[in-house]
Amino acid sequence: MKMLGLSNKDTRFLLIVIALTLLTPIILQPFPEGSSLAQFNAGYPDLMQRFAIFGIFAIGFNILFGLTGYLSFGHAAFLGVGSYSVVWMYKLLGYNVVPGILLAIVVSGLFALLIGFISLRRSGIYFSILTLAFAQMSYNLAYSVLTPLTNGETGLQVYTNDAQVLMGAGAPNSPHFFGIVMNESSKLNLGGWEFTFNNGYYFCAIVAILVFYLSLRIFRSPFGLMLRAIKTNQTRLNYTGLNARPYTLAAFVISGMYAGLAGALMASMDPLAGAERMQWTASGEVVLMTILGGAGTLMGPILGAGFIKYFENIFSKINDQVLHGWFAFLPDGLENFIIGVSHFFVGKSWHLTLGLLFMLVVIFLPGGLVEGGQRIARAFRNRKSKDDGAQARTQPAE
Amino acid sequence: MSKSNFTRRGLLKTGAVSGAGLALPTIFTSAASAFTNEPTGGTVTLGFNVPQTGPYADEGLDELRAQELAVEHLNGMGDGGMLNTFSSQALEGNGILGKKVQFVTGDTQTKSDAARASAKSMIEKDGVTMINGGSSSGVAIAVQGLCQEAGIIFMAGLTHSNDTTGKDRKANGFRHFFNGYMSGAALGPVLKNAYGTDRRAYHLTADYTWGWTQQESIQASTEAIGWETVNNVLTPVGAGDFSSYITPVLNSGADVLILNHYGGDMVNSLTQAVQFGLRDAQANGKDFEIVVPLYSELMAAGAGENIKGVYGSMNWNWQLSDAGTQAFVKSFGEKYGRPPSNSAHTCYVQTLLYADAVTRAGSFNPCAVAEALEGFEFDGLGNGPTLYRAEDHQCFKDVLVMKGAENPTTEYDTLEIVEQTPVEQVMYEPNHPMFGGDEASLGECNDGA
Amino acid sequence: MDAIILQILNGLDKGSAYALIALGLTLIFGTLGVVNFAHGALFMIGAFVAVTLQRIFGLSYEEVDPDKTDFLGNPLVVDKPYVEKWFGADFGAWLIDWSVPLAIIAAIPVMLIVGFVMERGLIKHFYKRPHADQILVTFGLAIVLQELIKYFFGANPIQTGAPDAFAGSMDFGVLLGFDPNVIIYPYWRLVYFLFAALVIGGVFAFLQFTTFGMVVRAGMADRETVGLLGINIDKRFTLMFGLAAAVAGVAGVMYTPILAPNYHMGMDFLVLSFVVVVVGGMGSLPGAVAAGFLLGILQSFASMNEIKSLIPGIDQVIIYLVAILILLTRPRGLLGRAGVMED
Amino acid sequence: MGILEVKNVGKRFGGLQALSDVNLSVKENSVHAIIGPNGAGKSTLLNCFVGKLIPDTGSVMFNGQSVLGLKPYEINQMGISRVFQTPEIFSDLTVMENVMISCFARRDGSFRMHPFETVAHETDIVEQAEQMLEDVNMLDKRHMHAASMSRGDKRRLEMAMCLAQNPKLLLLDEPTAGMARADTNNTIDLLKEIKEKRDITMAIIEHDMHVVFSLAERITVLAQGTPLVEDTPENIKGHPKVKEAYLGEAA
Repeated sequence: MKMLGLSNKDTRFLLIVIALTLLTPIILQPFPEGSSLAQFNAGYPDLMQRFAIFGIFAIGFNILFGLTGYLSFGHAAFLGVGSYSVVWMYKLLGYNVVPGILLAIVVSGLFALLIGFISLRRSGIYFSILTLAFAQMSYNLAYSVLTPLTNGETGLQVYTNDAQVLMGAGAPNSPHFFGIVMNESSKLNLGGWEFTFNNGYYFCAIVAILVFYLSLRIFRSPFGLMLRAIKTNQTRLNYTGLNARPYTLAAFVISGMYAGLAGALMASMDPLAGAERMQWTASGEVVLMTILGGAGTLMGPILGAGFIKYFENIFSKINDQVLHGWFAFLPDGLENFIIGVSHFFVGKSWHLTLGLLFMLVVIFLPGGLVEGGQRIARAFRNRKSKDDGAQARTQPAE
Repeated sequence: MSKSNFTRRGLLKTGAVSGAGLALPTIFTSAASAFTNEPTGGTVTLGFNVPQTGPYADEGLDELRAQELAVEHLNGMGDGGMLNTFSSQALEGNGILGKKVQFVTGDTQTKSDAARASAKSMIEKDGVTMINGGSSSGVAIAVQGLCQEAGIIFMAGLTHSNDTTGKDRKANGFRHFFNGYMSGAALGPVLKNAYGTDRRAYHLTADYTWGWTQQESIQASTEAIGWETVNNVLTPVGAGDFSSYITPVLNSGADVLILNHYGGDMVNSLTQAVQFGLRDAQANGKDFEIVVPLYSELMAAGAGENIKGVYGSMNWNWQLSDAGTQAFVKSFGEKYGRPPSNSAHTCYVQTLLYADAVTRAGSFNPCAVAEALEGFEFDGLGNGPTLYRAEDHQCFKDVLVMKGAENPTTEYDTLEIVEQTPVEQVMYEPNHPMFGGDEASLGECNDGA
Repeated sequence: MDAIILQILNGLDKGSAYALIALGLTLIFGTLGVVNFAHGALFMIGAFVAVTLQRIFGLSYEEVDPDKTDFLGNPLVVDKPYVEKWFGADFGAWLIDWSVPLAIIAAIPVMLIVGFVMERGLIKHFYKRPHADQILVTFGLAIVLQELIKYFFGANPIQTGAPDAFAGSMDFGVLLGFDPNVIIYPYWRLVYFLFAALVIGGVFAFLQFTTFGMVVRAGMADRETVGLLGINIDKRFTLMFGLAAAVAGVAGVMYTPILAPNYHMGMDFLVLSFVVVVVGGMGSLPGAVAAGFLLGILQSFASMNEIKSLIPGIDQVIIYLVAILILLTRPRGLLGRAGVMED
Repeated sequence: MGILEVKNVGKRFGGLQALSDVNLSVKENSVHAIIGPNGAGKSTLLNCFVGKLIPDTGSVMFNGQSVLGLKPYEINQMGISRVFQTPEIFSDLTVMENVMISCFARRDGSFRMHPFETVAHETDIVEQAEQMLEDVNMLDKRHMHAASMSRGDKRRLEMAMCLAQNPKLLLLDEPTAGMARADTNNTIDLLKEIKEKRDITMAIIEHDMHVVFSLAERITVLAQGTPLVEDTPENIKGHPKVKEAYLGEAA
C-alpha cells in the first residue's frame, strides 16, 4: 500500500487522516438533536471550517517551530495578510476565491521572506521578540494608520459600490469556488441526528488534506531532515558544511505561506478581514495549539487547534439556562451548588477551563496531546501483551 | 441570481466528495424552509451575543441580565416590565406568535472574528432567528454584516459609531442605541450654556473608527457653537498611561479637553487628566473643563470621583421618570438588586421590539419583521416617543445629557441627568455626509431563501 | 523646552513601571532559566492586593438613612465602614485613604508566599523542560489567575486612588526656573518614580552586597559551577522567585492610582515587559532597567504632536521599531550575555 | 608546501596575547599533532582554522586558498572536518540520520532545497551512510537515538560523520579527552585504521602523550601562544626545550 511516494505506514496514516477529515460532519455530531448533550455537538459548518483552517495554520507553524525549533511569535501577521489579500480580490475582481487565495499565498510568502530575512539574523528568544515586534507593528498600523487599506477596527469588507470587475451577471453574491457557493450546505436527517455537509467545509478540508500531505512530504524529505538537524545542533550543522540560514528562511517562508493560506481560507468562508487577526494573542494561539498538541509531530498541531477552537466555541456557550437543563433532576440545593461550581468553568469563565487544561496537559503530558494518545495506545498494547503473556504462562501448566 | 445562504437545502455540488453520503436513500430533508431558521416547533430561539471575556465583560453581563429578563417577560413570567407600558399592545406574554421564547448565549470577546464565530454557531447550530447585543462598533458592524448574509435580524446592542447605521448600514440590522452625531448635537447647546461660546477645545481620540466618527461629530457641533478646535490627537487603543498625551494639553492654549475614549481608556485618560491638575487649572482666564461625550455606568464607576461635574451623554438612564423606565427599573432591580445600565436597557427593549414586530407582521420572516420595524413609532420604552427610521434603521428618540454628580448618595447615581435633549434637535438626514452620504445604502433585505 | 522636560518626566514614569516589571522577569530568566508568562499576572495580583485592602478597610455595616431613598424607592441603606467605628472616624478615614501605600506592607508577604508556592508547586518542575513547555504552563497559570480575579472582582476597572495628600500635582517647573504652571506634575507620579528608584536600588544593593546576592549572581553567570560548589542554590532560587514576585507585586500596588486595575492588566503588560527584557539583553539586570527607561522615554517622545505629525502612528509602533533596531545592531540587546536563551 | 599553511598568525583577546607569530605547515597525508600546556593557545589556533575566530594578523591557507573570513560551513565545504572535544552530534536524530546529513552535505553542498524528495528513497545516500557505519562498526546501531549512546559511541559517530564527508583534512580536538584507557586505545586503533584506508590528513590537538606518540608523524609544541619546536615524535621526546616547557611540568 504505497502511494504518492509515501511509505506504507505514512500511506495508512494519510488515508486515516483523509477519512477522518471527510467524515468530520458525522464524527463531530455524536449526540441527537434536542438531547441535552447536543450542546457538545460541533458538527456545524463554522466550527468545522475553523478546525480545518486553524489546523492548516498550525501545520504550517509546526514546520517552522516543530522542526527547526525557531519560536515565532508573529505568525498571525501572515494570517492577517492572507485575509486582507482575499477580501481585496473580492472587492476588485469578484467573489471567486481562487485569485484571492493565490494572491494571499504569494503576498504572505513575500512578507515572510522580508520578516524572516531580518529576524533570522538572531536566534532563540531574540528571534521570537523580533517576529513579535514585526507582527505587533503590522497589527497596530492595520488597526489605525493603515485604515484606508484595512478598514481598521471594522474590518475589511465588500461594499456594493466596489468594482468587482470580473463579477458576471449570474455569479453568486458570496464567496464561491467556480460556482460552488461556500456557505451552502445540505443536511441529512437520520433518526434524531442531523448532519450538515457544507461546501465551505469540504473546500477547506480538501485544501487541508493537500497541505497535510505536503507537510508529510516535507517531514520525510532531506529538507525536513536538515530542519530537524538545525533544531538539534546548529554547531554540528555548521561544521558539517551546511548553511542553516537558507534552510530556516525556507522553513519560515513556507510556514508563513501556510499561515497566509489559512487566513485566505478564513476570508473565503466569511468575507471579512479584521485587524485583530494579526494581534499577538492570535500569534500566541497558534503557538499554544502546536505545543498543546505536540510540537514536531504531524498530528499534534491539528489536535491542538481542534482542542482550543472546540473550547472557545462550545464551552463559552454553556449558560445557566443550559446548566439548569442538565441538572434539573437534582434536588434544588445540590443543583444550585453544582451550577455555582460550574460558573468557574463554563460560560463566561471558559477561559479558566482552557488555562487549567493547558497546565494539566503540559504537566502530565510533556509531549502534548499526541503523547496522551500514544500512552493510551501503549497501555492497550501492554495489556494485550500482558494477557498474551499470562496465557503463555498458564498454558504449560495445562 | 443565487442568494447567499447558510442552510440551503440543496444538493451538495461537490458530489464526488460525499457521494457515498448522498447515495443514502430517503433521509434527505426536502422540505425547503421559507427563510433562514424558520421556527417549526413550539419554540423560537433568540441569540444573545455579548462580551463575556475581555475588558467589556461586565457590560456584557448586564446586557445578558436584561435579555434574560426580556425573555421572561415575553413568556409571561415576572411582572411584565415594559410590556405594560409599551404603546404597541401586540404582545400578550405568551411567547412570540404563541411560541415559547428560548435563548442561547455566546461570547463576542469584543473581537470581530470571535463575535462572528459565536454568531455563526448560533445561526448554524442553534437556529436563531435574531441576534441581539454586543459592546463595540467593530463587533456590531461585523455581526450585522453576517446576519445580513445569513438572512436573520440583527439588533445591535451598544454601538455608538456613526458607521453602524451610516456607511455600514444593513437592511437586516437595527440599532436602538444613539450615535456620535447625536451625542454632539445634544451636547452642543448644553456646553454652550455651561461654558460659553468662546472656548478652545483639545481632543484626545481613540485611534480607530468609533473614535474618529465621534470626534468628527463633536468637533462639528462644538464649532457650530463658536468653539475653536486647537488640536485632535489620536491615541492608541489600550494605551493605559496617557500621560504623554495629556501633558501637552495645558500649554496648548486650549481650555477644554474632550476625551473621545471609551471603557478602560476613558477611565484612565480621565483619571490621569484629573491627576495632572487639569480640573483645577486655569487657561485663557477661564476654568479648564473636561468633556466625555459618551458615558456609561460602568465607566462612571471605574472613574470614581474624577467624573464629578464632567459633561457627557447617554442613550438612556435609569433615573428617567417616565412610566416605561420605572417599570423596567423596578422589575430589573427586584430581580438583580441593581439598576440596569443603558446598554442593558437597549438590549431589553430591542428584544421586546423584535418580538412585537414579529407579532405585528405575523411572521418570523426577517423581511417581514424588518418591514414591521421600519418607520415604526412607539412610546413607553423609555426616552418618550421613538421612531425606527426606515431609511437607515437608526432609532430616534430623546438623548440624555449627563453630568457627574457632585454628591452621589449611592454607587448607582454617580451620574445625573442634566437635560433630556428633544429628538428634533438630534435628527439628521439619512444621507448626511457623516453617515456615508448618498452612497450609503441598506441593500436588500435578505431572508436567506 | 518645557514640553521636552514634561515628556522626559513622563518617560521616566513609564520607564519606572517597565523597569520594575522587567527587573523581576529578568531575575527569573537569569537565575532560573524560566520563561515566565505569568509574570504580568503577578503584577496584576499586586494591584489587586491594594484593591483588596481597600475593600477590607471599606468593609461596612449597614445603616438605614430614613431621609433618602434608593433607586427602587425604598429607604436608603448607607454603608458605614467598620474601621471608622472601631478606630474612630478620623483614623478610620485615614486608613481608607492610605490603603494603597499600606498595601505595600501587605503585598510583600502575600507576593513572597505567592512566589514560593508558584516556584515550589509548579515552576521547579519545569527547570529542565523546554522553554516552549514553560511558556505553555505559565501562560495557562496566568489565564487561571486572571480569571479567578475576574470572578471575584469583575472585569470593570476599579478606581483605587492615592492618598489625598498626594492627590494634587506639583509645580515642578518652578524648581527648574520656569514660569509657574508650565511644568506641573502629579505628586503620585513623582512618588512612583522615587519608589521605583528605591526598589531597583534595593535589589541591586541586595545582589551586590550580600553573600546571598553574590551566590545568586554567580548562579546567574554559571549555574552548574555554583551547584558543584555544594551550595544549595535551589533554595536560594526559590527565594529569588519570591523576590521577583514581590518586586512585581509592589510595582502593581503602587501603579493602581495611575492605572485603575482590572483583571487583564497583567496580559497588557506582558508583551511589553518581554520586549523590554530582551532589548535590555537576556540575563542582564542593568540591561532590563536601562531598556525600561529607554523605551519609556522614547515612547513618550513619540507621542508628541510634533513627531506624530511627521510620522503618523509612530507612537503605536515605536517600542517595536526600537526593539528591532537594537536587536539588529546589538545581537544580544543592550547588555545581554552570550548564550542565554539563544537556542 | 603543506596542505595547511599557517603564517605569522596572531590573535589578541583584550589584554591577552593568545597567539603570536604562529607558523605551521601540515603535510598532506600526514598526522600532525599540536601539543602544549593548558592555555598555550591550542584551541584558539584550531578555531582560527575552522572560521570560528579570525586571527588579527597572518594567514591560514588550505590547499592554496585562504580560509580567513570564511564561515565554518564554507571552510568545511573546502574539505576540513572537525571533531570536537565533547562530541557534537545531532542527538535527537538516529545514528543513521546523523551520518546521512553528512552524506547530503557532501553531495548537495551547503544548501539545496529538496522538500519533496524522500530521505528513504535517496538510495545513494543510504548506501554511503550504511557503508560508513559499517566502516566504524556501528551498522547494528543505526536505528538508535544518538542521545542514548555511550560517550565512546558518540565519539565514534562523530568521527563517522566527519569521514562521511571525505574530508582532506580532519581536525581532532582532544579526541580522547575524558576517556578510559581502553576507550582511548580503541580510538587510537580506529584513527590508525582510518589513516590506513584513506588518503587523509589529520591534525590532532591532544593532552595525552600516549595518543600523540602512537599516532603523530610530526609534532608542534605550542607554549604561551607561540610554537616552540616542530619535529618528529622521537626528537620531541628528547628535546630539552620541550621538557622544560611542557613535559618538565610532569617530571
